[in-house]
Amino acid sequence: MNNNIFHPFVLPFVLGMAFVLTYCVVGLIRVIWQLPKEDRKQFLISLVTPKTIWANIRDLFGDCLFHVKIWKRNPLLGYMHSSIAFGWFMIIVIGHVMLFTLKPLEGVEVEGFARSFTNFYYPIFYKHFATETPVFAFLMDFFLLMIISGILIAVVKKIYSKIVGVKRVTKFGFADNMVRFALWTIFPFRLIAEKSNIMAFWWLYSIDLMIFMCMLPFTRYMHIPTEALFILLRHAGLKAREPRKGFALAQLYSCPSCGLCIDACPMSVNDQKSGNTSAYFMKILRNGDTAEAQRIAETCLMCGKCVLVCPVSIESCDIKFSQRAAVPYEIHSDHSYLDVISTEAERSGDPSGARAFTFGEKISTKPKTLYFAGCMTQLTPKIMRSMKQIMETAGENYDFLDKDGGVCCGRPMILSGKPAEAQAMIAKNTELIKQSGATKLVLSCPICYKVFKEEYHLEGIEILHHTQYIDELVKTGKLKVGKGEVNYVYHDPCELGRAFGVYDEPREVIENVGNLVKAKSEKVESICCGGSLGSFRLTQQERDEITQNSVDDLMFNKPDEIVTACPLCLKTFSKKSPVAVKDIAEVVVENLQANN
Amino acid sequence: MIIEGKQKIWADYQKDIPDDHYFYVRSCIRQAFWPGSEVTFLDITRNKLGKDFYENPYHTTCGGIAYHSDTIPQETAMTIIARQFALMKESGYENYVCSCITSFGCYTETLETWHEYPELEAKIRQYLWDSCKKEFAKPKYLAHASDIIYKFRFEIAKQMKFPLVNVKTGKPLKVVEHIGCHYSKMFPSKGFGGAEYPHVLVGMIEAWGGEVVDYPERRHCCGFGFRQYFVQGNRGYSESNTYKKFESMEPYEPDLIITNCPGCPYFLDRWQYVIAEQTGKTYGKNGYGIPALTYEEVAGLVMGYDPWDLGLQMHQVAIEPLLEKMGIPYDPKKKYQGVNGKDLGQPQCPSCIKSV
Amino acid sequence: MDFGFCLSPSSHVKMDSVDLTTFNRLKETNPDVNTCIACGSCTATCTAGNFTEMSFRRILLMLQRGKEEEAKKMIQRCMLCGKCTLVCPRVSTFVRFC
Amino acid sequence: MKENIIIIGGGAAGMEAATQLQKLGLTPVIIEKSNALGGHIAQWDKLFPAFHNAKDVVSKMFDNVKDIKTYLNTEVTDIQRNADGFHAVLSNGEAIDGKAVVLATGFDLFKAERKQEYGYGIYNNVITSLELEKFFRTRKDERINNPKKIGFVHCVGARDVKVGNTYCSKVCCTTALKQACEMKEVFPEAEVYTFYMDLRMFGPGYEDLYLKTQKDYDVKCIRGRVCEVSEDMDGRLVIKAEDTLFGKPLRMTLDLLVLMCSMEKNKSIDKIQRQLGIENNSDGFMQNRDMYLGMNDSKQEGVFVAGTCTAPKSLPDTIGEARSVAVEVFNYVNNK
Repeated sequence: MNNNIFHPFVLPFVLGMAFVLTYCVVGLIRVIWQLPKEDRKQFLISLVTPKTIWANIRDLFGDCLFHVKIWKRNPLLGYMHSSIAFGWFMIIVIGHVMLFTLKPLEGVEVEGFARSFTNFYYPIFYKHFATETPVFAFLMDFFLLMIISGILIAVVKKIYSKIVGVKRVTKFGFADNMVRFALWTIFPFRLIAEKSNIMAFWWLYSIDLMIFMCMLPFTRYMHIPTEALFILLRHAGLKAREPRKGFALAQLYSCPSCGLCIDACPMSVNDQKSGNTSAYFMKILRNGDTAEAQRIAETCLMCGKCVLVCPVSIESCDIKFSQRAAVPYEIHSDHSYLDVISTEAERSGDPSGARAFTFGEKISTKPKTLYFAGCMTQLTPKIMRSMKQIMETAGENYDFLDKDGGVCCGRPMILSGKPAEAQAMIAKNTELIKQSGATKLVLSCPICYKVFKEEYHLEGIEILHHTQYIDELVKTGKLKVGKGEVNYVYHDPCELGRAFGVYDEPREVIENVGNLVKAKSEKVESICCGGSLGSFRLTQQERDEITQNSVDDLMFNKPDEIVTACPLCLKTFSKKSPVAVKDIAEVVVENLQANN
Repeated sequence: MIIEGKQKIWADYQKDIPDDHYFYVRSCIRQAFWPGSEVTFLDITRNKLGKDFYENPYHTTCGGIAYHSDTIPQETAMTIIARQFALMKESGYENYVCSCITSFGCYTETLETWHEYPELEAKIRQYLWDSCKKEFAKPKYLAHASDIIYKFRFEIAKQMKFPLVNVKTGKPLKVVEHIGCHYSKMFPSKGFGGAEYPHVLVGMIEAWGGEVVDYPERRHCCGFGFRQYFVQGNRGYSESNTYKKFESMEPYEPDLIITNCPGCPYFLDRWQYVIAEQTGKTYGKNGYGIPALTYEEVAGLVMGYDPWDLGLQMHQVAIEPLLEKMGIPYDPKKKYQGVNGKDLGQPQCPSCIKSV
Repeated sequence: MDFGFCLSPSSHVKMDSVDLTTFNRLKETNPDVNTCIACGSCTATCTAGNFTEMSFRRILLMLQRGKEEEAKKMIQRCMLCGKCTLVCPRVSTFVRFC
Repeated sequence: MKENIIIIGGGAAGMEAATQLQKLGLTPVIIEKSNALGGHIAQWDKLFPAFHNAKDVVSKMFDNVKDIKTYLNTEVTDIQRNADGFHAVLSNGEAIDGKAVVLATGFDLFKAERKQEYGYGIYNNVITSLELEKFFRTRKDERINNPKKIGFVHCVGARDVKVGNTYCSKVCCTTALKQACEMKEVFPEAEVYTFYMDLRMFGPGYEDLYLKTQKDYDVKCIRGRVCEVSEDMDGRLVIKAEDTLFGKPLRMTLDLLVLMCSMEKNKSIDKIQRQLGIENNSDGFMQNRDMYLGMNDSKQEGVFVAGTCTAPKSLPDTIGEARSVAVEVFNYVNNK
């Protein structure tokens, strides 16, 4: 068509492309530079480890191009994303392939630097410069139309978001809207330009590309290039340490502000509070408003649902932890008083009045199973009593670690962003547990369970949540339960379900003692009870709204009773529930068979 | 401040003071620390006001210090008091005037106790007879020496040469009045003006041209407290009470403290030195303290007595700034000369509070 | 000069000069701290209180009575277990100090 | 023709309102859901502050209403407003018309098991104030077995956002002291403790009761709220509280713990209340027209409220309101 290999309309595009490439390279160096030394090393090693290479490739394609996670959530939404991302990718790839197959360029010899410069923009505007073969023409048009179909869905979504199963969407500022508009118009302009070859549309197309690329770093669309880096860093097994540096920075820029977490967040039950959700947190922190980011970080319940629904797998809770830790405390914990606590054996003859924990008081031999009720369970004596009965009925050789009050597990301290200050408690509990000689540790509080699993070094000691323990007792026949007629609904505690995927054991236990009915949202999707220790800022009223929403969700199939496996959930639900709320241990005790 | 409210209280708490013929007993502490005070009192009342004051040379302590330090039982203290009353009877007087507030408290307490428990009075009568072969009569009137000055404050004002006025500014001096706790806190009806707003010193200050400073810790004890002071290790407690009073009066910038108790002028005076040594802080202007005087010394000053004849050199806090404010002439050279020009010796110069 | 004794610090709560900065800051993030009715539930249930002197009720009072240093000393002992928040009849939210 | 006045609830308020309305020449009809008149007060043994027999008061009330038409074991299932007043359908199939409706539906006692940390229904020796009252009447309760140490917990389900009740239940303080004295009479050897946040002795003679509690009965009042109860090896109760006046956490072993349960709105009337358009106030009780001059009046014409359906009240308060509502109804019917 046109044998010239240059036309001024390519300049805006070239400019934009040069800018965005420079920005990305600088950003990449910055992120890697900011990584702590050991993290950087770990990252570089991961790039050459076959296992991670494979995972990287899988996710780069699966997440960045095909958006598999979004497909799973809502196929239409998945199509919308992957049509644009994959379509665009294919157009670029095919464009380049074409560039090589068509060589030499008709009538023009371009070599060396000029050649590579030409390469840069040629496939983007190829129809202006060259004619193609029918196969390529079909492919290029096919993918272009694919992109435009995706954009059409996006436009409809903008007007009516429920079509893709999204209730609430993130609200954007001027820059984001402008780039979105640019993105929406790039491909229609290209289509018109290609089909009509009107110069004005080539210009519009190129300028649109320039706007898109120049403004990209300042908008949520920066997630497109950043996500690739984030996937590599994530597969290297890194964790966010500082809220706006290194890995966290990569995550901040990888957040597409898609808003999937807005609907997921329990706080969104009140529309006015949806500003507290991760999508906004990431945006606000990215923009550098640390005070507001701190406020949100302290408001968050840390239920972890936003992390699991995130299509990009951003660990927003980790970033919130690092934000919490970033604000220096004036006060440093002093738990040295824990030193006075010892086991009886050590303390005999000690007149200092130190507190002693006694093991094996009830039974002559050392306990095999140690039960740690935890602080919260101290306030729900029903759970302790039920556990005692279960262990006695099953004939277990057990004892309580904290019958008369114990040492906090340390999880709340970690939740508040002070992991180092939890160490004294962790050390004391570790010491007491090891001294007991037990081989199995049973916890009825998921808050404790999480920290015991993640932070404690209890080699040779099996750590079980009581749902798992009871399930085991029932399955091994140590505990005989009867099936009643009651319809139960099970609430997944955040730190048991989402944190460790313990979804099946409690359900199996309940199915053994009664009928399990489904909640509206289950497992990953279950809604935090609102009582979480994670939040420092929610008012009673805000918590009540969350609790009510969660209860309503559980009551969806009109169960007779709500069963949970966390003392905090139990207490929180009791306030709002129209039906009885019970711990799983309590329900099991109610259905114990007489012939145990 | 609603002055009418105070006036109503003052009107409610009045007592009868006889016009003449008094039996006078001295104060152990005052004659040791402020010897000029009692001399001045007797001089004013006898020679300037023409009253009959009799002193019996055989009178002793009232036993108050030992009593309040828990070293003698109440019966012993009462027997000592009964002996004083017996001396009064023997001397032919029935109006008993004591110089000491502690004594005043003890006498009042004893008389009130006897009133409530006549059998105790009979028992003491027996004790006195057994020990001294004396018989006592209860005084018809009991007064503190400050009550006498209060009664005759306007007569004194008539003879006044140097009113409580700053001669440089013409403004009244700001005067803190401090009443001994045992004057009326135990028996409010026995003191002029009662316990909350005693009028005894306020009346003098106002009659002599001064302005009373009513500061928040006005009611607080000077900190003497007998037991607290006598044990060295406990003196910090005593000092802290005085400190609290000074911290409270400081913003009012008082020119003078006037007291009617033996211990109070002593502690309000000496603790200023100790506080200055310990904290570096002084409460008067330019590194001076606030003079804490007895009411007799103040009466003597306004009537034109020579400051050194009044014994004002016995005060730790330098008196000179006050004398200059009031326009009272004095000879600095004579400060440390006693009666008949005898050299008293000079105090070692304190490091923080000015003594001259 | 050593007198063998010294001024004893005043035991009074000096409400006129109490510095409420810390308490007010706490109040900003957690208005509930004003609603204490001194029932003592927090002290009684306290996990740390099992082993050492610890009273959330008194910490709030100390901060309002100018005893900030004492308060901070006591706060250090907190394990943040949250039981106090659960038993409190007035407030709902976990307090993050300073 | 005499005018029917529908009174829902046959407790103290309902009976007294009916008595007064009858005297004023109207025809009250009492509809009571349980099998007897008397409401909560009929379950009470003695009344504070002077230990009057509740029975004496209640039996006089029964006498007063013996000629008044009363439906027992009956609930109002539906109520509609019509031109002449109200048309109520009863659970026994009958229907009655009335010029006005008086809601005297009273209160529900707070369900003590909701305060889980107190272990009601878990530990043997934790009982409620109502159960203790029953014990005083019958002297039978296997949980009360010659206790040596007895504790009373005030404000159970009151002044507590954790159960959603922020109000003061008004009568529990005085009731606790009354019951504490009575326990001392039954078990003179026992030590009796009450755990309070504030002692609200608001009425005539109540402060005297407090004094008597301390002086004559040696009941010990500890200013601190019990926050945890557990059981020791012997099945005795170990309670935790702070002695706030002393400033130290306190632990004590008790043989019996009595929970002073608060009053809550009677929820069984919710449907009828909705039909009549009566809203709840912020405490969850029925909203009256105004706090001062419209105490017994509701925002809906012809619907009146009396007694503890609007807020926790003592018996004298309730009787006063019942009499007041009678006058309100009388004026309403006559001015229509």
